[in-house]
Amino acid sequence: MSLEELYREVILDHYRNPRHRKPLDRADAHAEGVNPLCGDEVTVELTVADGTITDVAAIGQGCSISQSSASMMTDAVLGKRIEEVRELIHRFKAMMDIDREVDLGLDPERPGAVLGDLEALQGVRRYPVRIKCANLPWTTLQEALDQLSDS
Amino acid sequence: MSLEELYREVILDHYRNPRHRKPLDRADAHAEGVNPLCGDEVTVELTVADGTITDVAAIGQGCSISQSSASMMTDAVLGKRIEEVRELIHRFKAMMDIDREVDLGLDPERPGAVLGDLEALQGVRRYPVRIKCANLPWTTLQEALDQLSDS
Amino acid sequence: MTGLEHLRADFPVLRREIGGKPVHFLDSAASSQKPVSVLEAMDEFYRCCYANVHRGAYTLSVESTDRYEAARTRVASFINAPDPDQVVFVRGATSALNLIAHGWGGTHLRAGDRILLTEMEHHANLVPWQMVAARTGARLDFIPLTPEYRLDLEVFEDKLDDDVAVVGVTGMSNVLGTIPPIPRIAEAAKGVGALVVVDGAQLVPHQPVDVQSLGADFLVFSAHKMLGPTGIGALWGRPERLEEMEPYEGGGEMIADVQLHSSTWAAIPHRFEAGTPPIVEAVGFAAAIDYLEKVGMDQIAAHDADLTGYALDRLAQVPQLSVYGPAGVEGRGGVISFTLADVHPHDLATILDQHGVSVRAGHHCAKPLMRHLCVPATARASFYLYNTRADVDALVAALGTASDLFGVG
Amino acid sequence: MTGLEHLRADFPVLRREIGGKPVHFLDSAASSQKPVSVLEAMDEFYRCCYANVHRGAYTLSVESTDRYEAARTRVASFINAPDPDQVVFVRGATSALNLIAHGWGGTHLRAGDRILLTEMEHHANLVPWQMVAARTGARLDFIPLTPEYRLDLEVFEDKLDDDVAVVGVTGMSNVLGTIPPIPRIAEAAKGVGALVVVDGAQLVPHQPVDVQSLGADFLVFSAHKMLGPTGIGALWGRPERLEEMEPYEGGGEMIADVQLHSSTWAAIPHRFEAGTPPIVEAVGFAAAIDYLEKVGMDQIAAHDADLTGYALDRLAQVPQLSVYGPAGVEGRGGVISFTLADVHPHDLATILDQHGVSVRAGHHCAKPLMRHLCVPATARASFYLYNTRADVDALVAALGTASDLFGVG
Ligand SMILES: Cc1ncc(COP(=O)(O)O)c(C=O)c1O
Ligand SMILES: Cc1ncc(COP(=O)(O)O)c(C=O)c1O
Repeated sequence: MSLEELYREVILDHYRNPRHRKPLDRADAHAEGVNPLCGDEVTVELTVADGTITDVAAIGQGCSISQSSASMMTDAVLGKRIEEVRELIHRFKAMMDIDREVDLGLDPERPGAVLGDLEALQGVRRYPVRIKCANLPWTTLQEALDQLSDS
Repeated sequence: MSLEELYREVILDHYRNPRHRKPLDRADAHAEGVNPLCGDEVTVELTVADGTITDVAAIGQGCSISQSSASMMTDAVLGKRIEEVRELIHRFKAMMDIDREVDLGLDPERPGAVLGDLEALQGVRRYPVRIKCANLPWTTLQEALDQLSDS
Repeated sequence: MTGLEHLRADFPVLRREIGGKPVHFLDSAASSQKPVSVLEAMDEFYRCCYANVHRGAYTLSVESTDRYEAARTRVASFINAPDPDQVVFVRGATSALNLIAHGWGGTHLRAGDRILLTEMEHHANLVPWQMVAARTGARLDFIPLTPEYRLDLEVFEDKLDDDVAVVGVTGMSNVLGTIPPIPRIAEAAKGVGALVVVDGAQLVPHQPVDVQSLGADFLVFSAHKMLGPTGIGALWGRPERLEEMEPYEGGGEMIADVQLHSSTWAAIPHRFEAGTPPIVEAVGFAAAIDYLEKVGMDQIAAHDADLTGYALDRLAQVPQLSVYGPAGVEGRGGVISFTLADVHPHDLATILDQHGVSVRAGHHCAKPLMRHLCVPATARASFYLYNTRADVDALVAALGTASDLFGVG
Repeated sequence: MTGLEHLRADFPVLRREIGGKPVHFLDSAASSQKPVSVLEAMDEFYRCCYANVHRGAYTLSVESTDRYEAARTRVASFINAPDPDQVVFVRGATSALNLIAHGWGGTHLRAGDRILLTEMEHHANLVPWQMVAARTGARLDFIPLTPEYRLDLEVFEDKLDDDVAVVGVTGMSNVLGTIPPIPRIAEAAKGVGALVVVDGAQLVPHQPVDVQSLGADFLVFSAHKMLGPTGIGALWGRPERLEEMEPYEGGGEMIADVQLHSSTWAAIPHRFEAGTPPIVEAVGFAAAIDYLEKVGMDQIAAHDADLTGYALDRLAQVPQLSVYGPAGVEGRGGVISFTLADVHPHDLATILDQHGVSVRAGHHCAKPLMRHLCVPATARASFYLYNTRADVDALVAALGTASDLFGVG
């Protein structure tokens, strides 16, 4: 597998032009994630109304994989219901699980099934040490969601 | 070399019937030696008059080599002048030094040259790990002598 | 006879001759020999894919990290720990006990607290507690032995009260062979809220151990006593106890963030693994566990018991020989301490060595126990899976020479 | 070109291919590869004469002890220490620095004392001091860097006053390659009576070091960065400083006597070596030093300088590449940290790895330095005696691909 498949255009685009990178004025949840081994950092902020993500921000620094993953994630979750987002997290992590033969679940009938741009990160599966990078924003998002349900 | 040469009669005799094992009523010098690895212990006490060892005791516990060496040592130093004793320590340690071809110095003309019973400990040279046992009383004696010269 | 003799071929040292006689290695309690599979695992790892762990994004470092973490998983499964992250790699049992004494005890012990140990602890499970007691004002107290060389559990239960903050006990005495009933001790200790620390240096190599039923909070052991390399050991801890423990060493790998004036710690277990860990030793440790499990820990325990029983019987026939340890093989491992008349153990060891028989002589890092036994030292023979009755026979024969030389009997 | 290429055959890992390309191992600053002679020394030792040390009167144990102590002598002679007893075997540089910080600092530092470190210290020479500062009330202070990435010695001399109790400095930065003038620093520090601790983890493997002229009180280093095994390192100390240091770990081997409630310590160095030491690792360490000395430390330093100069020249031609470290090879070792445009170092490492080029990416356990450099991470290439200009060429070529992929330049 070639490096071109890892570093797809869309990844570099999200890396260089991250979406939703501005801190929210008012956030209902705020979680910080760090990968101590490589130093990558992602902060996730959410506002929620009626069980739906109405605004999101991901601010961080790190490699193209963690930062593009964060950026794509914001695109993917904005406007989704929390259950859908949880399902999305689950699917994304499944996609990154090298021990699993994944059904990428691209069935557009299922809520949260469409990974969209995120599929570009599939190439990361071949670079096990980078999987943590791709997962970091998602783990942080999960923490943010857990805060919502705690409160 | 056979074990019989290590465990000569005279060694076992000194081990079982140690000489000068009674603490002195009045000692001019007192030193304690211990081999932390095997736990052997020897305490040496001296009384001195006019530069001559007038009484000596070696009290201890440990293997036949350390304890017979201590006992033979007391026989060898009693009544000797301090310089002679220092010479004897030197000769004994030389005998135990496996890196040296020793002239055992059995020339009876030289003061302190005759090692006497102590020669029985020659066999120890072949058991390097036991050399420390044989040397322990002598190192302790040296410390006792050093106390005398310090004061 | 338990039919493990074919294993001897896996241990190159056992082909050694000493003074023209085949070696009878009876000092596995100090450190075991290593099978070829362990040596090859380490050698091959250095040759194929060595690099430092955790810090690299390149292939060799990833492979190295994977092998290192796989070893952690292997150690965890060996003691049935539910999660590999409950296993901390350390230099050995001694380091692990220091980490617990200083890292947990140093922050949790208060003046007046009592640290309850046993009279048969190895210095490794005594001296660190003395050090932390001196620092915190806690006091040491000891569970005595019965005349049968077992822990006096009645006195133990008497001594247990709310002041007891730590109960530290060996899983198997390295001098007496005594195996105390850990689950029972742990349960009683839990009753007063004490931390239960088990020194498994002798137990884990010789018996199946399941931390989920042991009852301990911490269990420590060294690889080199269980067919593995020097330089590594393991500390298992209950997650909530590991959380309570402060790191003992600072440095790389153990931090989450470092500012100039302060730092935050990484997650467990890395928090306790400052600096470059014993990477290749972990690989060797895992290979040793593979070997042990292939043979089977139950098999090994049975083999130890068989040899111990045989040896106790044969030694009982040697005139003027005294054994220090429980009679019979019940609740006792394959460690036999003895003295022969007035022959000093150090002399015994030299004489036996001339017959190819390797036994240890000394205080076995258990000076308080030696004082209790009223001997300055003992000789000690200890068994492992590669020993046979022929080794015991050689021991008994060599003791005969010692008796002759010293005119005993 | 310094003609060491024939040595490559001694390092099996270098025959590895990664992704179909020969490996270009450029991460020796994290850990070096090992020559066959080191692996064979350890393997042979395990096979012929392994046993635990110091405690046995039998042949195997005596041989083992002799080899272990001979390794100490070997390490001592390598750094020209006048007496092997000035060398303590430890798990690695990190452990050694913790021993010094806790064992010396813990008993000698008072509230108000200052511990003067540098802004480029590895976490190993920072976090232990933070820990001991928190315990004793001492404060940390830092010697800054000049814009040329060297220690600012003027500020250092300004900061030196009677409150400075410890000066801790790296012998060579593992990020910048900077080699501070230790003798000059040590002399100034001695002037105010400060303890001088030198972290030699990077220096000792790459340059001849003579403790009799270095001026330090303590020098630490790890075997695994100098062709030796994991699991061992050394602490050298001046005798009077070693005497002042309290043992950090308690256990077997390190005691003179143990009573139930207190203990007395053994002589130095054993006092600092609790428990079973890394015995076989010591034998490997000695074999590594044999290898280094056969090549010659001057030769190795010259080889490093040659490669570093070549690499600095070639990297200067890569568009948008920044190097963090002194210009030129004067007072600088074979460690080159760099970034390429906005390509994250972690991405760089992955891309280079696909070309067989192993470099490290990250904070290199020097987070405060990263903050000072205003980068979250760098990529780092580091050289050792087995590297060649071909490795540098491969690095530069792979950087070209990275530039293409990321559209740099
Ligand atoms: C300058 C420096 N000091 C200390 C260390 C720590 O060495 P170790 O991880 O072997 O304990 C390292 C290596 O990572 C280093 O580069
Ligand atoms: C019961 C017991 N505890 C602790 C230790 C210490 O183990 P290590 O020397 O490997 O740290 C030993 C071994 O000597 C032992 O027998």
